[in-house]
Amino acid sequence: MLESQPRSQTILVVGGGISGITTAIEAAETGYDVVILEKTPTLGGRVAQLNRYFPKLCHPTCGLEINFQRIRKNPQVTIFTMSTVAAIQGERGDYTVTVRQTPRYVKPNCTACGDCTRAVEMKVKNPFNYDLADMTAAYLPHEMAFPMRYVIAPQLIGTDEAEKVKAACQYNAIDLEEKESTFDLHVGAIVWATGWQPYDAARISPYRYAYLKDVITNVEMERLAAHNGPTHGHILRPSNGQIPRNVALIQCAGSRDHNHLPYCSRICCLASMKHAAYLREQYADVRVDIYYIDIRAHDKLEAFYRKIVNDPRVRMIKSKPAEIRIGAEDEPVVCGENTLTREIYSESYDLVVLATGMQPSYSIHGSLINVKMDDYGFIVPDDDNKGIFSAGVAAGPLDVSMSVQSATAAALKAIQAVY
Amino acid sequence: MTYISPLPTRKYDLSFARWVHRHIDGGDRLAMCMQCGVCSGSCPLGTTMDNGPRKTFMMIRAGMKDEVLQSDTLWNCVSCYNCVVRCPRDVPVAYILHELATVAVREGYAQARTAETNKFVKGFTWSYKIFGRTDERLVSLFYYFQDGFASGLKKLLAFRHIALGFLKVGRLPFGMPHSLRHRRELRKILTAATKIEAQPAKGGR
Amino acid sequence: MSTSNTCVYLCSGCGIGNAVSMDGLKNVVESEFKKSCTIHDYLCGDEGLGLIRSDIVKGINQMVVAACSPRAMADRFRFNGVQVIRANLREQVVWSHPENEEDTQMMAEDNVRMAVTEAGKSTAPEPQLEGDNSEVIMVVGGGHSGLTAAYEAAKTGYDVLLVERATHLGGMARKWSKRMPTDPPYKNPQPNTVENLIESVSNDPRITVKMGCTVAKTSGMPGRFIVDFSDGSSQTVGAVVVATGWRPYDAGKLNHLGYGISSDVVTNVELEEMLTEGRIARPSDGKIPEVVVFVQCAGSRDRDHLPYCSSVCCGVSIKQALQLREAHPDVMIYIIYEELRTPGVAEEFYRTSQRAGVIFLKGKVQKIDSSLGITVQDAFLQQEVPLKGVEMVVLATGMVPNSTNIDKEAQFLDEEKLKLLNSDVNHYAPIKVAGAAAEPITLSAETLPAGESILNLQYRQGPHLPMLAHGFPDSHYICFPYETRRSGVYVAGPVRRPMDMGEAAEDATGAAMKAIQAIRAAARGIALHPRAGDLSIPHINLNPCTKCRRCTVECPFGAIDETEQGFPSVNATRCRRCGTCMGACPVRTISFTNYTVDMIGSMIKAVHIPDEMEEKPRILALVCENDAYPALDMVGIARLSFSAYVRIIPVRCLGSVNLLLVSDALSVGYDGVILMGCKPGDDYQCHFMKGSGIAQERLSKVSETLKSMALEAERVLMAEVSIADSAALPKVIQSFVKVLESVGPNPFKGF
Amino acid sequence: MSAEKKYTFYPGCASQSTGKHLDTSLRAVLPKLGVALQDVDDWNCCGASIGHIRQGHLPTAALTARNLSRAKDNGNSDFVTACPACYLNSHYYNECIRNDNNFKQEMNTILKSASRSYDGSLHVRHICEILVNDVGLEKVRENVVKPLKGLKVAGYIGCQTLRPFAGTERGGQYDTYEEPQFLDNFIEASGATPLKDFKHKTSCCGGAVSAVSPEKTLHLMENILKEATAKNADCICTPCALCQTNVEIYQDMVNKKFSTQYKIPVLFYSQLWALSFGMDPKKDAAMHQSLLPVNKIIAAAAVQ
Repeated sequence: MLESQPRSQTILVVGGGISGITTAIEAAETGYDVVILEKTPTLGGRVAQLNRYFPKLCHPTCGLEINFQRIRKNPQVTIFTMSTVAAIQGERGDYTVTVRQTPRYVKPNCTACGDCTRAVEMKVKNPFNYDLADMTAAYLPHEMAFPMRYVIAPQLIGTDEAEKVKAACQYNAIDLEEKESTFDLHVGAIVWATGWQPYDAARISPYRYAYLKDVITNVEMERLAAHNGPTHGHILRPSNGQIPRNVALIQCAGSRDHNHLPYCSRICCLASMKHAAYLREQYADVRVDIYYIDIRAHDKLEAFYRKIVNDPRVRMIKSKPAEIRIGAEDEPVVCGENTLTREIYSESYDLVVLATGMQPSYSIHGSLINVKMDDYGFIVPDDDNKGIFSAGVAAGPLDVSMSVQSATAAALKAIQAVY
Repeated sequence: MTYISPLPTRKYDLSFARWVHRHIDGGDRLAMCMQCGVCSGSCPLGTTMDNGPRKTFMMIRAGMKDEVLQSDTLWNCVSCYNCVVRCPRDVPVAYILHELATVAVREGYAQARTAETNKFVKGFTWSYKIFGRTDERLVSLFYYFQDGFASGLKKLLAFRHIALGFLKVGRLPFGMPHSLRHRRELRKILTAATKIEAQPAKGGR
Repeated sequence: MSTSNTCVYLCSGCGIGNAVSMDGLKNVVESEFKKSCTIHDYLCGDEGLGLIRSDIVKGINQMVVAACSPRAMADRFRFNGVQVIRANLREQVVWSHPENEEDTQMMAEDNVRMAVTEAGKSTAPEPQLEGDNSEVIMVVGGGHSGLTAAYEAAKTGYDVLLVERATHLGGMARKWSKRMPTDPPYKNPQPNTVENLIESVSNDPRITVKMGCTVAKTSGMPGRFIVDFSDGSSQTVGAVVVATGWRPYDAGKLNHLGYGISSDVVTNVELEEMLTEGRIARPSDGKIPEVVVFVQCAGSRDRDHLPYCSSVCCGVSIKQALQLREAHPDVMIYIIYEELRTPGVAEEFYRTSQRAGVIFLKGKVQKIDSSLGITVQDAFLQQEVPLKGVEMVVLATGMVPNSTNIDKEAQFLDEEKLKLLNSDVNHYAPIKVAGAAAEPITLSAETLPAGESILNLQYRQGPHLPMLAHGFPDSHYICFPYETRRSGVYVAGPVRRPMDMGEAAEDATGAAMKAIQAIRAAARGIALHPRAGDLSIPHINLNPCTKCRRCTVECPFGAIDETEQGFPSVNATRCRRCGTCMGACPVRTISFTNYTVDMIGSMIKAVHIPDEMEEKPRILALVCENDAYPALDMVGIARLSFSAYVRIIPVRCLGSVNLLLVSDALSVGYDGVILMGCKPGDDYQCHFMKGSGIAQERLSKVSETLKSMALEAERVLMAEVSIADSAALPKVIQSFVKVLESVGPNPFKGF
Repeated sequence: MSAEKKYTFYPGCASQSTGKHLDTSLRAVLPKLGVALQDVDDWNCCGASIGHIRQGHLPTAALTARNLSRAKDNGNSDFVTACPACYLNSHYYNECIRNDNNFKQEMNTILKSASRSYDGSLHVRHICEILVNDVGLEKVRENVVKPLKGLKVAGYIGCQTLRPFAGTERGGQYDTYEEPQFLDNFIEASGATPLKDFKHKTSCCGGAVSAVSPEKTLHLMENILKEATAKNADCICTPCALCQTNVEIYQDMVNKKFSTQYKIPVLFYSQLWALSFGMDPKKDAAMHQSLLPVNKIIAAAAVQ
């Protein structure tokens, strides 16, 4: 509690992924005004891009839908998409936050009818699918997008097609003149829920992610397995669209490695177990090899691990692969030493999935905003700035459940700063 | 030499591991090994080696001094440095193997005495000690004949066309070995270095 | 109940007007329902909304908006004091069916009919506030988690009652000399700050501490739980945090690891006590041990003991090893592990211990004898290695949740309650893996853990918090880890799942947050997650009630108790408004003001059923509004198509579907009924936990009803539909249409 | 043309014998690229990579320390070498001296015995890194008068030119360890065509083990030769004197062991450059020092 009344009782949540949504809705349902800033055009963050969660193998969109329903019903939540924090001034209970909003070129009166999409030819990379497929330059980020509004890609602006798209909208919802804008918010507490980025697999040069089409990352695997992904849920080899017959899942791709991320990203072991389950569900005769250093299946997740390991088509190989070579047919060849048998192996695969780790988004994008971070870029409590908190993976490498715990706790901390 | 590594009396006796930790350049980082296998898996001669670096490191922890110093792993390192750049725990793998080889030589382990690499190295060292530079002709001759004349001749015959080729194109020059002008300076420095090296505590990486 | 003044708005935008005849729809409203009706081509635009607002000023208090899905434009079609009913013409009709076809038009008209009918049967609920609410949070357990929950709740301005069984605070945490690092750079053990926490809590005027005291029984509901204590006192509290913590696994069962065989084999907890005392000595002769071996997973990850991973033991052993090294720099330490688990930033802690010279061996300890002879199968050296000269062995024993009070004997439970409670306890974590082999590990069937219930809830469904595998009263949700089946009661810390002090503190803070939220919701009469904010409450008309007790047994949240006369009695703030009780009631006497069996039945009947000659079958789809309904929306958003013979009614949960509705539908001529709901069973995905499972169970009995009507069993189908099934849904529906075609038209048509 | 930049140059022992042609061709082309080499006066052997087995760590380091100390006398900031092994050793010990005060003191105690000293202020760099970071290939292309059109070249880098320092800050971060591009760019600058996706670009030739126990490493060399031949390379090009020698001299033994017919010349990029610069094939490019026929390569330059 403050010595004096806080000047603003509003809580700002930066980031609209599962953690940010949770902090926001838990605080709002307790009676506080909350503002969510989201960098992309839609809420949902990384989990919206996941096919399923371990260990229940349920769909993240299921929980998101409930959260979106809660937000829809709750007038105390305000959302700004395509918005980031440009500056923060003030102190606990009394912050002025400058928000930078990049143009969506689509006004709030968009009905999501989709006429603009049908009027445009230009294709752009689709970040929701990690660029695995293209999309039109006027697009709905995905079918669960919230808010349900279209977006015009900046590449379209200034082209002839842009006018065509504008004309196609019968509701006059397209504003090609929209410019980047800034505005100020007055808030009493700030929760950073900026989440994570997958570690750039191309930087793990021995694994030749940039050279081998059939070497993909775990987040790309999620898109391949998702019904609304580039392959409509079929896990296929990117090189030729064929069904993979043998697949390697490589743990600690970039994590626990002083050349890359020194910490353990916690989620990758179980995520790979989940990928083994995806594969086995789709292809009865697929062979899955999991290369690992230590399998970290804590608490009752151990049971999920046991189930996967007991599958005779899944092989556990205790080895951090040294290298992925380019095979004779341009297929990935995983090379290394099996540390339990001392066998030096060199195995060709149809598909290799790198279990890349989580890197805090905040550290990557950097900023002029002063928050306290540890050496890895995770945001930690700052004794000098007591109205600023962090939640979810912005605070440390956590799984979804732990992120939600962390986000719920952050909601209380934020309330303490403003009540 | 005034210092010799201790021989552990039982399994997982740390005396040898600790010695390596203190006396080997980079040995302090050996403790960081988490047995992931990247080093052995990266090794061009990984299939040729008996133990490979990873297992060697575990054996050091297990106090298996004799097995480590007799291992052919120390002599099959091609110095490609793949292990060094890839090690997730920043263990200077190749450097440690080189140092262990030095220990094996110094302590008279059989493998070290017979390893071909070591014989070559002997010649190499001999050359730069005498002349300050490596003269590949002399190194080769030294190498070929150190096990005696007969075996030397045999080896020389095997490599003779190579040597002849070099001579022909001028890549093995005739004449006296190149030598330093300030050989005394070099000798003083080497003597001082050897003296400090022999003291138990030393710096380095 | 005020009378409704209803207006119907038809939106022709987003392609609706191009695909169906708006005049036809208007005609339905005006001629069949005699309601005023307005068509607009952009209803959610400023002009359209202005039109609606001017009507509101004129006095309408209820409206039907036939336009897009209720999931869209919710913020725009929200008007204070006006009940809004939505008819989905966009996603589920025109975007998913061919334009200007008769079947599409019929579907749109029926959707309007159903919505207007719904409006006629529904009134907006008003908050029902009864009794005096307490804003006190009761925290059970005065260990690190409980202290944190109490401290954080008090810091937010709430009064706390902290109940601790022992005569001192601090719990297990008090035994801890230091804790694992939670602050950067995460390298070294951190001071244990539990004493500070005890002091803060003891001095906090908002916190009342009861020590040497347990909960004797708890009745009531969120906002007004009435708690009786073992000391004879009683208090009303608003919400409860259970933070009863853990106890070490009984090392007496680990004889094979030498415990009880040699006194120099100790547990990690016993070593911790030595570290706290600052005197490390082996028990047999008091000597400072020179060689110490830690054995990981002592009793954890072991089918004969604890099948789960206790999560913290690797970190604890590392911490203890570092402390031993600090105290005695020459001590040799070996940690024998199978998988080293230092997740997240704890990896740095692992590196610290390596740097300090702790030796890690991967292998399995088979046996430890009385002279501390240990043989390890070293996995990396591929040989069996005898460890000699070991002077002390530390067993890293795992965590057992204090989900009951084992000091007291379990109270007697009747068989029905036992069955209800045991049905929650899965013998293994509820996970099915596609393609994986059958689980070869057989475990004895789990039952409730021994000991008395912590809260001794005076609930119809028994005294315990529902538990998942291994006695953890955890949540089954990934997205909503605090949501359990006992509203207003939140479990925090290691009783929930094995966790370290850092995570437990965060968990306790989160639980305090939820407890505060529950208190506020109770005061406003609104529902908690997932129907947060809902004001509707089940009303039970006791006149027709047959005391069959189905509602009291089936309620997933144990919200309905029984009066002494055996009548059901709803505890309003326990209720999550899923309607499972409504679905259970054989005499349809349970209803909400805006959701009743009669309302759905009337909607079913509002649909025009073409006669047999038209060869247009009608299929009733009762779909879960949380998952299947959005999936159907996404069929439209993706511009896929499904059969136009289907008439869709969203339901709060399949658990709320009364089987009488199915026979009603068939008796008015629907050819088939499809129920779309979430995955039931062990790894359920139902937001009301048991709703879809109960629906499945009820449906297993529907064939008898069909038989009595001389109808084929194939006419009713329950489809498991997840929110991600939009691509598969059209096929599911189509194959059902095929089945019905082969069965032939319903003979009840036209009756 | 901009002013020349002066670099202190450490030739290394191989420059006097088996790697003479690298030294000759570099000394021919570098002045044209604005690189002026000033040799370390009275340099000694660096101890090379495995040289310390007999002597141990400090004496080996001391060898480099003496070279560095003498190099300092030249007054330039950079100590440059073209030999990967020399680079590895010299760079490594120079960094040790720079970063570890104790070690620096120890080295200076040793150097003092011969009234020398070294403060760690030099930057030990590989000539390839200089060419990438300081010179740039534009400079090379400017000098090409006889592009080696039609010549297919397998760019073979080997190990120590890159590892373990090319990716480090002090190593100049001039390329990646697994898919380096610089040598292909060097080859392309001469007008020749580098093999696309030469997979054995950074494979090991067996290094010093090949020099003494080729029977252990012939398969490594066969891998390289096989791919280069299969892809119709006219020659293999390398920056490393040891790689050059190994892959060149053991072709007979490889052929015997694997029943193959390899006869592919192994050259240095600097030789290709000298040819493409229109310089003398013998005096400047030292083509005559190849043990395998190079007529076709010389002819490629003569086409213009």
